[in-house]
Amino acid sequence: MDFPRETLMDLHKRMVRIRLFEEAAGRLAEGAKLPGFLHLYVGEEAVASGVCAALTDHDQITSTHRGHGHLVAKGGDFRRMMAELMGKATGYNNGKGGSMHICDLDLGMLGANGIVGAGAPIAVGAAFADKYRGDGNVAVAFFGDGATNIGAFHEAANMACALQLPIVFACENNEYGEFTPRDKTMAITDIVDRAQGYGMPGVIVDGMDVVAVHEAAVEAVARARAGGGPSLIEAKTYRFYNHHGVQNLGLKYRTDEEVELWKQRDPIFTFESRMIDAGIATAADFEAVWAEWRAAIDDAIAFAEESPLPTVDQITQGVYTTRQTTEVPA
Amino acid sequence: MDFPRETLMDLHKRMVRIRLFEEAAGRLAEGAKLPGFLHLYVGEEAVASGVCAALTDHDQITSTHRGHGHLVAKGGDFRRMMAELMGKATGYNNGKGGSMHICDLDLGMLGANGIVGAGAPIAVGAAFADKYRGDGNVAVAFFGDGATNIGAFHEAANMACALQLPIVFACENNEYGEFTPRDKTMAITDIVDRAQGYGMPGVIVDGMDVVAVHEAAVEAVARARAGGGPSLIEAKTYRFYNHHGVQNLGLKYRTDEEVELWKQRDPIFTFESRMIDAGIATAADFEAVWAEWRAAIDDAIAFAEESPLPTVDQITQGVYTTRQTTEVPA
Amino acid sequence: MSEERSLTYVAAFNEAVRQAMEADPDVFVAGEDVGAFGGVFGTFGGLQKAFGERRVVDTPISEQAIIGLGLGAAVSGLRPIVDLMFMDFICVAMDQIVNQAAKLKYMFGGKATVPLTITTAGGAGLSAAAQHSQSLEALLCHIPGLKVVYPSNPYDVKGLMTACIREDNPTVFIKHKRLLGMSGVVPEEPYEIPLGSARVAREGTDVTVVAWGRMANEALAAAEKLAADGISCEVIDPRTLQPLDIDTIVESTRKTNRVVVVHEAVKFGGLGAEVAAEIQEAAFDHLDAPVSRIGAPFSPVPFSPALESGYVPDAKRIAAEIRDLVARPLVGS
Amino acid sequence: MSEERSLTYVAAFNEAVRQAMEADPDVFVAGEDVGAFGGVFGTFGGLQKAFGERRVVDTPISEQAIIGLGLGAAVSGLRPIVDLMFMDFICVAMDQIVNQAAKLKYMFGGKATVPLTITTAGGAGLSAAAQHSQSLEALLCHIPGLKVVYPSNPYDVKGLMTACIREDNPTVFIKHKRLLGMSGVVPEEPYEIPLGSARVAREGTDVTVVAWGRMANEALAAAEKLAADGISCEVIDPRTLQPLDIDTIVESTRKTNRVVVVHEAVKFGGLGAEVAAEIQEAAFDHLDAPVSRIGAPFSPVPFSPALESGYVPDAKRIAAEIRDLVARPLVGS
Ligand SMILES: Cc1ncc(C[n+]2csc(CCOP(=O)(O)OP(=O)(O)O)c2C)c(N)n1
Ligand SMILES: Cc1ncc(C[n+]2csc(CCOP(=O)(O)OP(=O)(O)O)c2C)c(N)n1
Ligand SMILES: [Mg+2]
Ligand SMILES: [Mg+2]
Repeated sequence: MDFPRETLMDLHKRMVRIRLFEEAAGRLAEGAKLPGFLHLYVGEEAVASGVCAALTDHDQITSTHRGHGHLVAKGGDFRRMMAELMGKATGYNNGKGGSMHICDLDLGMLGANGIVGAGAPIAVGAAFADKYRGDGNVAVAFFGDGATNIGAFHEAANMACALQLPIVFACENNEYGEFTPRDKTMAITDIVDRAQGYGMPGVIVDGMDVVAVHEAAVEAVARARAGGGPSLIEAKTYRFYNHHGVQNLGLKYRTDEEVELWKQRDPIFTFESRMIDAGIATAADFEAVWAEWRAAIDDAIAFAEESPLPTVDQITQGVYTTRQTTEVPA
Repeated sequence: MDFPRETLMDLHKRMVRIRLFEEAAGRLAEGAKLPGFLHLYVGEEAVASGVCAALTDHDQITSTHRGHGHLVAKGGDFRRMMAELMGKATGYNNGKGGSMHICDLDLGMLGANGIVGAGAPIAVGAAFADKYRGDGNVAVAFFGDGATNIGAFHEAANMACALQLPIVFACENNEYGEFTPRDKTMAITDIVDRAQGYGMPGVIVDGMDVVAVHEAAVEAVARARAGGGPSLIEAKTYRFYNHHGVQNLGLKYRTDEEVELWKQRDPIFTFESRMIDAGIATAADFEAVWAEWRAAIDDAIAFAEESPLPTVDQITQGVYTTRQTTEVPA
Repeated sequence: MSEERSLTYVAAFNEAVRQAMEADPDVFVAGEDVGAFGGVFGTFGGLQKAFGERRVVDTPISEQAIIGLGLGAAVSGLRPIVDLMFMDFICVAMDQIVNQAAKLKYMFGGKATVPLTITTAGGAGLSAAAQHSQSLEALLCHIPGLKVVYPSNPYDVKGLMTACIREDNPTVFIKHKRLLGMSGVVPEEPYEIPLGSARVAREGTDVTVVAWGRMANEALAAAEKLAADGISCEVIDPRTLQPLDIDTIVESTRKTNRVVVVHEAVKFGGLGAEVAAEIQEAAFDHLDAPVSRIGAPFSPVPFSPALESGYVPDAKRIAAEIRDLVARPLVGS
Repeated sequence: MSEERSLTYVAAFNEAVRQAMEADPDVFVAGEDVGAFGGVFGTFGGLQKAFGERRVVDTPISEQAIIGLGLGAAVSGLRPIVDLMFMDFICVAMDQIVNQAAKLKYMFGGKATVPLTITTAGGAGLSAAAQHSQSLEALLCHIPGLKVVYPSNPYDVKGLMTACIREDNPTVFIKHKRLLGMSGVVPEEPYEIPLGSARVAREGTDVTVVAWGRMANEALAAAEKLAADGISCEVIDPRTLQPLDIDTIVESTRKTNRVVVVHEAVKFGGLGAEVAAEIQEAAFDHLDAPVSRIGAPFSPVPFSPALESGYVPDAKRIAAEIRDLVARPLVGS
């Protein structure tokens, strides 16, 4: 824990915000208050938090179907997120995107994505723009272990290395793609083994340890900013709930024991214990954080519930950007 | 040269056949006698020959845009090949495929392919069928260095490893994709560095040395047949002519010196010298081979030139396989 | 009686696959989560248990390689069923579908046989947003070499899926996500519905409604409504979109003289345009009004149910369109 | 005079890109072989020399990542031109085009701007066979969020390419491979042809011919032939296929009462179906004959010139179709 207390408390805050948002979303979904699919980030909070804490608002990220965690970690606004999940006009995407497309361009969050792996090439484009402008910004592509089996990931990783772009590939290896374990879909154990095939450094970190993730991210981001090119971070992590929805135990594809074992490594609670043990913060400090953001969640839910639905006249709006073109010369 | 003389002479024959076919095709193209694109295999003969000599007719291969070499190495018939290149009705594909789709299913040659990398997933399917039937056959996917940057290659390599299929990935690394050198399009030097990211063994061989290629192929094919799964062979090689067509020297994207240097390592002539030096064969033995196949080429060209063109009524034939379906029950 | 047995759409699909696998050892299934989990829509439920991991194969998330696996195995003599979870994902594998599977036989001079079945799930209505809700049949039907089906009910599901598996050409079988739970009578024995044969789902005299997938059912509901008002609709469900049974449609047009084509896909450039263009060509002198088309507006599928419900055509909109069409005065009158 | 200057189709393209790069430092080019080599068709010739490796970027053979590179850079404020060598390769990158680039703005609630230009080369006639000869515009035009152009001559190339680069939405610019060497008058100064404006390429009174890409020129040749026989053709080149300037087409239809739509793509499910369907809807009472369509037969593009020449529509076939159409008796007469 070589980071200043402020940094550590910031990491904690990001994780707590994700957890609270996701648990609330889960409850709302169980109460049939959220339409569509819901892929919760609970259990993986240390990854998005540890990485995004190394970024500024000008550093852009691309995300996955499991994207709320990334947006919250980037500073996403609960109200607009909750409203979007409910399909309200006040949501981040005016109700047009929902959970799988949630975004905030001002925060550099280029959208959750419903297509596995498809965010990675877009992050390459963002990183290209950074290098092109020489603005010192970097891009981060988040993706799962399963996503590394799809062509788009491969092309993005190789192109980023070929063009030496300022980008970090952040893999959330939670050992499953939907309901299928990793060993059915690849013959390797560590995603990081793919890095050398592109010519970039790769590192494995404990994805349940936000400090370890943050350390690795700070290093990779610094390398990218300094013109050192891409790198890959593989965070070993686990989702506590189901692939989508909230059911966790009792589904046949993972044993209850496995889920319980990982839950004992809860990234937030273990972090709090370590901080308390190290005398950096007290239980009361943490409780204050939870309380603050719990209130913010309640506020966001109320805001979202009271918000108007979009109206059908808006269906065909926002497809194209309108601009006046000049006329043909005579 | 641990192989029996018969094997060595067979390797030689395959290379000579490719060389003669390709040189003839090149001359015809220069004389505007061949329609369409032409990607010659000259310079790379050792790769297709060394690999295909390790296969039976029941082992299937997929190929690339540079596919004549693979078909000849698999035993392709000059007459039907030449007729196809001329767009004649007697060609392998009845004039419907041409150079970029030339194939012989009876020889296990599942087609040249106009889409870079697209043959690899098809080879995975062929290997799947082999494993499914337990027939002991294997599949080989040929592809270039440039093709390893495309998603289809990646997905194929990973899936083959995940399913432990009997397949060999044979990379012809000729250092260029069209007119762009490898170092502009990837940050690694050796394609073989990608193998471990899929969990398969990989080996680099001198692609100008047919014996080295054959040795590696025999080993990889044996492993696949024995249920040991996929492997990757990277053959370092070079095309003597242009990406398409025949012009070789004087194009700006490669120096004349580079081309000349590689030509001194001609896979056929260096092999002949070594054989003669080792007392395994004489110059006369080799000349007989050249003469035999030179005659066969002349015959094939005559056959192709005399062959009829397909007729327009055939345009819409061969799109679908026709079969009588049974009726709906009353 | 076995004919009276009722099955859901998804169970009818499952039974077709199961019976085909029992009958033919060369039939196998591959795709994401199709094995132990039985497919995210339950379509392949129980098959791995029945037939083992050799014949029901979980794959990596690699849509290009999934199609390639099927194509390579098909051309090698097996009869693969490969699954792309959502229809939107055909775009991820488009090269293998359009440039490889569809064209391989033809490029090879007609010398190959490609008995490949690609299954997927299309359609909106689950608030699944722009990348999980599309009906992209128009993209596939334009490609020579493919056959495409989009069934509207359990009976057709079983008969068409059986036909697809037995078919010697690449077929794309599109389930509609919102019909998975629909029940209907499904015979127990295997049966085929020939690809390319439309079904006259309801006979009528005033107007012909051509509709497929879930829209066929919406069209039937609209027809029911309109019957009360004395408007008699003939509803035709083509079932197979490629090849398209245009003869049945034209024959009906000659009788009713007015046609509405309905699909869930975006109207512009949708397959409805082809249907309309062919009708006006083949039955020009029989039309009392232009062929009318109903489809989604020109936008991606929106997420919010408040928007999506206005985006997807329904019985109400179909009925209103038919009323307008029937009310259209003849030229000169 | 500068207006009298003649350029080839490919040089007009090159000049549009060059001038846009001079005017706007945010414009860059990326694609396979576009840099040192200048593109396999010479379309980007000399640009890397003029603007450096930073702005003219050779990429790996990675079509998905090429589109992603453009999309990510566009949404980050640059104005990318990314090249897919052959139009057939859009299938390799279809997800990035259809599910990402086309939909990103909408999915984000309209809050993004995506000034992305995708360039590619379509069309048959070079014996390049089934995977290097397609015209797949119908696949793109069906997708809300994209704009699509397919110019038939050097003047339109420069004006449309300039418009595409300046456009704030994803556009697909399709060059026709067989027109690259075509010469025509091209003004030196930069100019835009507004996307969505058709060109009446020839005025006439007896029949309207709607044709794009190389077929527009074949249609003009057919019109020339027919003029000698006293048949007066109005030829309309829509130039932009999405958005489609249907008003100009309908207006012409109201005048001529007969229409032939011609494209090089496969007829079934081609964009011609949409044009025909819209015409019969908007001008039903003005049509003296069904809207007729000419397109490729239902097969992949064959390799042999002996087959390909019968596959691709040409002036002769267009003229024959027009003759038939004009000869068609009116109903009841
Ligand atoms: C191209 C594509 N294929 C399949 C899916 C369906 N799908 C959604 S999430 C998912 C699993 C992704 O696994 P991973 O990348 O490990 O991410 P995780 O869900 O574990 O966070 C799959 C298969 C999809 N959305 N897109
Ligand atoms: C998907 C796709 N992208 C681009 C091309 C154009 N193209 C044809 S061959 C080639 C180069 C291939 O390089 P490599 O794989 O190294 O094979 P080589 O030609 O060197 O044998 C390219 C880019 C193509 N045919 N398909
Ligand atoms: Mg995972
Ligand atoms: Mg190469």
